[in-house]
Amino acid sequence: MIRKFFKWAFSPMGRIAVAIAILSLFSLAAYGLYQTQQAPEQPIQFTHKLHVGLGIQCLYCHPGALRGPSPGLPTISKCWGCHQQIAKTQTSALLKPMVEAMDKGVGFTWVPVAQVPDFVHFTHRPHVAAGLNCENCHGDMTQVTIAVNPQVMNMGWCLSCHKERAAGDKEKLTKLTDCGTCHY
Amino acid sequence: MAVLSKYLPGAKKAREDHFEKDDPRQYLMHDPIPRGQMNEMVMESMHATSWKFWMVFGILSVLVAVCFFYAWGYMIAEGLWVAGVMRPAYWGIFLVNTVFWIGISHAGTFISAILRVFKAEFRRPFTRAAELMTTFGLIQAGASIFMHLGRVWLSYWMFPLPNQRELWPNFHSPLMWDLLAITTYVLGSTMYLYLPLIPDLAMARDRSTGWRKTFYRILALGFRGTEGEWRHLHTAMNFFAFAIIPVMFSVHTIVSWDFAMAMRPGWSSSVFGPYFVLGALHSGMGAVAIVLFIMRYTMKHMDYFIRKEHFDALGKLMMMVSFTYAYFIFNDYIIQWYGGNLATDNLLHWLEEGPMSWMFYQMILFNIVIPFAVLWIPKVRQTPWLLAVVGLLINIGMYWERYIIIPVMLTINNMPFTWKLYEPRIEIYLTIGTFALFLLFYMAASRLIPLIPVWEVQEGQMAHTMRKIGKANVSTISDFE
Amino acid sequence: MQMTVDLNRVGAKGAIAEAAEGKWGMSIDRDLCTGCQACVAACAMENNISFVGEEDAGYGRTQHWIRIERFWEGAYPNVKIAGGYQPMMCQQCGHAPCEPVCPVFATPHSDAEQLNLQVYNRCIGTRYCANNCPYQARSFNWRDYHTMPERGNMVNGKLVFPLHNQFNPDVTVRRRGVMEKCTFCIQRIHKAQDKAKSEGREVMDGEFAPACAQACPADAITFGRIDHKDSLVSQRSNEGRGVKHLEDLNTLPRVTYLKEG
Amino acid sequence: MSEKITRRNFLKLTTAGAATAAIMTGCGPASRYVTREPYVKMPEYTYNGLSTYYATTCRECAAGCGIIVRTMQGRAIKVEGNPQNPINLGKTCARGQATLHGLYNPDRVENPVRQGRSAPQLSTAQVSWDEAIQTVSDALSKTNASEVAFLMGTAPDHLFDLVSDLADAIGAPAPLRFSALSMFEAQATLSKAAEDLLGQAGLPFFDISNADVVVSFGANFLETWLSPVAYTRGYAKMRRSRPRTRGYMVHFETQMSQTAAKADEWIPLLPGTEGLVALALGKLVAQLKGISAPRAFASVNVQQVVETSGVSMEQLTRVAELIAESHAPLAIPGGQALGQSNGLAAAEAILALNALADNFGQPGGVLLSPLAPNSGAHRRPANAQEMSDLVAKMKSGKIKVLFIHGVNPLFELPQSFGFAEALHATPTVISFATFPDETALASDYIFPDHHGLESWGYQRSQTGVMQSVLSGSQPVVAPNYNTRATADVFIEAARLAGGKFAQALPFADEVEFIQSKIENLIARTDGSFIAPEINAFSAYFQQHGGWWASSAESDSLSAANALGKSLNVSSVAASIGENEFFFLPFVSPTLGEAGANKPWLQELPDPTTTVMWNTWVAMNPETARELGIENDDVVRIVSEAGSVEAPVYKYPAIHPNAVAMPFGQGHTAYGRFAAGRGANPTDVLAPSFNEAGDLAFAGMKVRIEKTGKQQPLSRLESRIGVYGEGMYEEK
Repeated sequence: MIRKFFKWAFSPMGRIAVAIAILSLFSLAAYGLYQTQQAPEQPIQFTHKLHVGLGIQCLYCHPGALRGPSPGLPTISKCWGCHQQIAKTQTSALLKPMVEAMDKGVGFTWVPVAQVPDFVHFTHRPHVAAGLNCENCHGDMTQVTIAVNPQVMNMGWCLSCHKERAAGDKEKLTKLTDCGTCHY
Repeated sequence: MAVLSKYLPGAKKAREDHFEKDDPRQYLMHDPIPRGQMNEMVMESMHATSWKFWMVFGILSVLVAVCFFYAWGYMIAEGLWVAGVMRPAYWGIFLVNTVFWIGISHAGTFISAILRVFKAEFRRPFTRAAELMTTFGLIQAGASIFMHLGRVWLSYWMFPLPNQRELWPNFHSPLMWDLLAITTYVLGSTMYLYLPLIPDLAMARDRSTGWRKTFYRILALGFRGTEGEWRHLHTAMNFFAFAIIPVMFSVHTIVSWDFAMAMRPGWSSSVFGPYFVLGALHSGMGAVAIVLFIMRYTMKHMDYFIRKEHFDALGKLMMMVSFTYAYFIFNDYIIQWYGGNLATDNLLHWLEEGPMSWMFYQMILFNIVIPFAVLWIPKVRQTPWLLAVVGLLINIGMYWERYIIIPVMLTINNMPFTWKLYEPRIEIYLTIGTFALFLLFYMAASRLIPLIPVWEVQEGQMAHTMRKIGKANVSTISDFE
Repeated sequence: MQMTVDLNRVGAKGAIAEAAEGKWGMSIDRDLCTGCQACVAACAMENNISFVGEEDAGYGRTQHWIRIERFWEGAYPNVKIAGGYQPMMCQQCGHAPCEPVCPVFATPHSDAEQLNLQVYNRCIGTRYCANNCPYQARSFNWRDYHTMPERGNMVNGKLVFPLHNQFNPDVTVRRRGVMEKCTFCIQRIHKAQDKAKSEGREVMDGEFAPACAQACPADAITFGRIDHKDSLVSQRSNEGRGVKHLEDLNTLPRVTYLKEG
Repeated sequence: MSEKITRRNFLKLTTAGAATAAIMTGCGPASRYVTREPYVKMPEYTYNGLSTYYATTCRECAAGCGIIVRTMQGRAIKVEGNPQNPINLGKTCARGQATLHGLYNPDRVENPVRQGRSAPQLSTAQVSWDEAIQTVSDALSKTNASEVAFLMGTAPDHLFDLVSDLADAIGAPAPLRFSALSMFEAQATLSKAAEDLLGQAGLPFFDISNADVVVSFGANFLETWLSPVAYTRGYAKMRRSRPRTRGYMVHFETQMSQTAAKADEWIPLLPGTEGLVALALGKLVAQLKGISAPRAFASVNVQQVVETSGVSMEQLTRVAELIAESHAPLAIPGGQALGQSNGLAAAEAILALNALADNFGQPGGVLLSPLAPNSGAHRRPANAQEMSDLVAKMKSGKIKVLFIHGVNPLFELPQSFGFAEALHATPTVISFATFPDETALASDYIFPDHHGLESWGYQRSQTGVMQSVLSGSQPVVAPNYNTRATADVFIEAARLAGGKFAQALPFADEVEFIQSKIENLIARTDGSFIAPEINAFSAYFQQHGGWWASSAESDSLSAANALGKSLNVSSVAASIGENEFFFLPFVSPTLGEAGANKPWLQELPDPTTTVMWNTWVAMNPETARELGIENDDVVRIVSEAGSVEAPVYKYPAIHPNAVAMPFGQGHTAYGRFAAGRGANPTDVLAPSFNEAGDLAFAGMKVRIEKTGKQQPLSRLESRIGVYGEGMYEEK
């Protein structure tokens, strides 16, 4: 039985079949990987490009970055502050969820794209205070509609920047490469 | 070609009393049979399976499936709470099993490498059996280590793999040394099992058909038995025999450092290295005795290969190891007692009169007193079942020894408020599972590869001759190397 | 060119003892400790420590990061608690036995804060550190106690855990199979330092305290910088009653116990 | 929009925020499918990722400690002491810390239900709040006012004031405040003794912090007694705050409690002889001081006291010497000394000892607790006698409607009082319980109140501090469930009933009622803050967590009254028969009376025995050996009133003729963490009272029977290592 199978597998047809099987396995895996990298569906197709292009500062909508750990998502009433003056808001199908939320007082959920795991205690404030700009980590928001994560935010990525910025300052390097700075 | 000459075991007595009656054919080396016939015997021993074999095989398979795989899977899914480990005995039977199996594994290397290096001729028929114990024992030891991890799925972090985190494993940790030593030992001993197996696999290949032929053909690596191949094989075996000896000693020394390097009463002892090595040999020898007994009485034709003389020689070896072990155990405890550390004193009291003291006394009884008392007697040494019983007792004693060192000694520490006694829970099943898996491997191996190194026996039989020197009948060996 | 050698780094993560006296430290006055368990409860609430239930608690699987020990002395009627209650937690050793034995660096020494860290996500659960801790101050997550089904309610076919609402987001919720221990409330240390830095100053003595010290009704626990001679904790530690536990093991503990009387 | 309205809106909005608690699982790397829901409208004082702190009052016992609760995105995360509140000055006890496990307890009454007395299950027959208010309104208005009874918890809080006002206005009997804690502390006895000797009823303040020698007669002030956090602080100051002076502490108690363990000397004595010992001490002190014994102490026979109490003459003399030589000695009467048939006399004897030491009104002595604002007529918690009267009235059908809030009499009252039958005889029982406790499950309706951290309110301090304190409460989180403040329910119901009911409570809601009550404080200039008008005042009141006088008050007291009275303490420590023991129930220091449903309190080891999650019978090892009882053997304790079973803990520090048992476990309901766990020692208590009407609970005679069963107690301590020499006896 096994011998027969091997015989078949080494025949020309068999070779093609094996090749197809291997290829389809790989492409399935690749598709799976690709799927995990797709941006999740968001309630509103928010265009960062447009808003940043209008000259709105990042910190206007995400002010928490200046104060504490989390930059925060803007409250819907903040969106409303501007949008109520825009006629299109009431008619646009894309903005319907916001209008509804404002009417009913019930919010909707976003899927965050730039995330660290729960065992990493990332705080925005010191990073902003150290003179980092938003685009250093989050990419150029004038180029994207829905925010995408421009890089894999893993430990090596954090560390490379920490080391670079602390180069030459031993005390700073100790602090910035200490496990307890992020993990506790 | 040097000619070595030595008395046969027991020959002196025979010479004096029953000079003529002592038939040299009772010794395997002087009882040669034609090579073809011997090969057939070995092949037959592999082929012959009775319903008893399959019944035992089936029971063991079920045990392995339930007690090993299911129980382990359950523990991974549920967390370690299903085991009995707790504060302060954070390590339990899993580590006991690890140390125990590593100890068992030492016998193989010792018998095949050290005895080979020292040219102890009685080793010839059972080197293979002992080496198999090394490899299979190490598998159980490794599995037990992984069982005890809280998050076994992340155990690859212990290997020095490059990663984006820029983190390496901690080479200061005795566990890291352990991992490296055991890995080295597994690789080394597997190679060392495999090399002497090649001629026998080639023999088997030439004498089988069907899937077995394919199996042996692949494993025999095209060995044909030419002069050059034999020379290379001997070189390689010699090389490994010498290389594996320090590895063997270092492995158990390093395993002992898991304990000796720790800051705990009872553990922090500098004699632990050699003490553990000797302990390993002690249990290993006992295990070999049991395996030989089982082989002789369950497998076909084995009564030809495994004879009284082998049990006798093994018994002597066990006795010697037992002497040395007694010295080390005395040394270890006397020094700890003499140290006068308060926590250690508490620990010794605990061993002496705590609820687990029965285990301590049994350990002394099985490991020292019984071997001392009975192995002097040639009748005991030469009766296979008696020696197997002694081997079994030694193994129980050695298991107790590891149990005392790990969970029982962990009970007592510097913080008396936390002293608590460990009770094994799922560990019992997993222990049964590892034993069953070991036996299952062994049973499978006994039907797949020749348990007798045929070529070694044949080589020995060719080298041995009886010569008459003066009035004495003397066995002589020609050394081919 | 002169080579400078950082002894802490060369010395196998503490094989050569730290010369410095450490940074954060604690003093515990056994004369004042009333054994009331407020620190234990506060610690549990601050650090998301799980409770384990009756059976596991009795079997030695409590997750308390701080426990209050008491030993009997004498026999009735002259029986007493020897030396008073003794809160025991991680002593944040300068030369910690737990650190070198971890094969994966899950419990490294913080060079910045001079604390023993426990990196939960790195831990693979060998439990060697706990065996080697002479203070028995570490506890292991034997199972996912937080998500045991009997602690939740079925709401519309889904298991919800009301108790999870209480979790402190500053502290990782540990899953099963990892070791944990007292951190000296490192999240509070970071918070205070971050605040001080944003205000351009140093952290002041007494500006913050770990949960245990904050709760202690008798003020038996004092926390602060032991490398600052004028801090309250330094003063209390050096007033003459101070004892460090198992100092003969050269662990350089950072917690000073003040004797009774 | 006034202050309170915005705050309420905010609380509603925060519910949405609570849903964002998504990173709570701790299971490996956070999944990318974590979602975040932003606020529709950001509540004031809230920033993303930053905590908001709210000052409020701890409701776990009646001490009224101020707490600050850390909240984040609408969830309460941590309780911290309010450093400004003079009662606890930033400290908390374990029960205060665990209050969050009450707030987020998985077993709460989530909706108003028609319970229909269907214990032990919580009914699922949900009713709407409108129906609930209608029910309350009908119960109030369609019943003869004298047949309505209100039963409440011990805390002297705004709800008590509201219900009192309502009861006064409609002519119903005044609401009763009761809890097991007040019963075990024999508060009525202490109050009566204070009235007799100090001239003011209520709980006196014992200034431990300035005392040199503290002689405590069973007062477990480090555990649960009156105001434990305040007294623990006093203890710490007594020990360590003064240079070169370390206060000395002597504790007379039959068993070594946690407080006794911290004393320099623990002197065991037979229960019921505390008063005698106090008198003997007084006589000896007078002798040592070289003055003639005042009338109070004249009649005692010291030798006889030595014989009955079991305290040796040497010990008595030494303690007397300590008192005589001290500048500021202080004697404290505790619950175990007063909960005796001679309890009132004992309390007076102990207070008289203070009078002899001339420490009345002095630092380090006995002072009058300043009356908290709005104290009005002082109403102490009901004593057991009054509870017994209530039960009798209920049984005879004189009570038609019973409102229960904040107390669980089925559990807290001894079974022998017959509250279960009394409930049965009462046609309508309405419970306002937050948790499904025994009494709530046996009532007709449960209209759940908010948890303390979800409610408004204030609470008067009773003792523990020399300032007049009114601790304020405010919701720190929005209510988790469909609950409603009981005060609001009463206000609405009264409005619905109209007439005198509506006139009694002419308020829009609870907050307006509270404001009306604190309005008079605006005029006071000696307070912790000053505000021109009520809105600003209540804002400050919430911000600071209450109002308190900025400086301590103390009245001068005369000792003459105390010393001139002739005291005669009858001896109750009669001989006990074969296999008879004195039974000593005490309140569990970690659980208190209502902590059993908070899992982390259950997991806290008892300070003396380190037992967790269970009840034990503390027994002297010597006694246990004689009876052939081992650790963990379940014994049955039998008295004439009933029996209870619990495992034995061989406790080395208890009188051989006594057994002790903690109160706090033994629930049959009260949620999954409490139900079916441990045993309730009140089951063996018989209804016998002392002169002040308090239950004579201590030292009741019981028999011990072996059951042959075993139940291992979960202990934190090692069973091997903590007993010194005998370390291998245990297994």
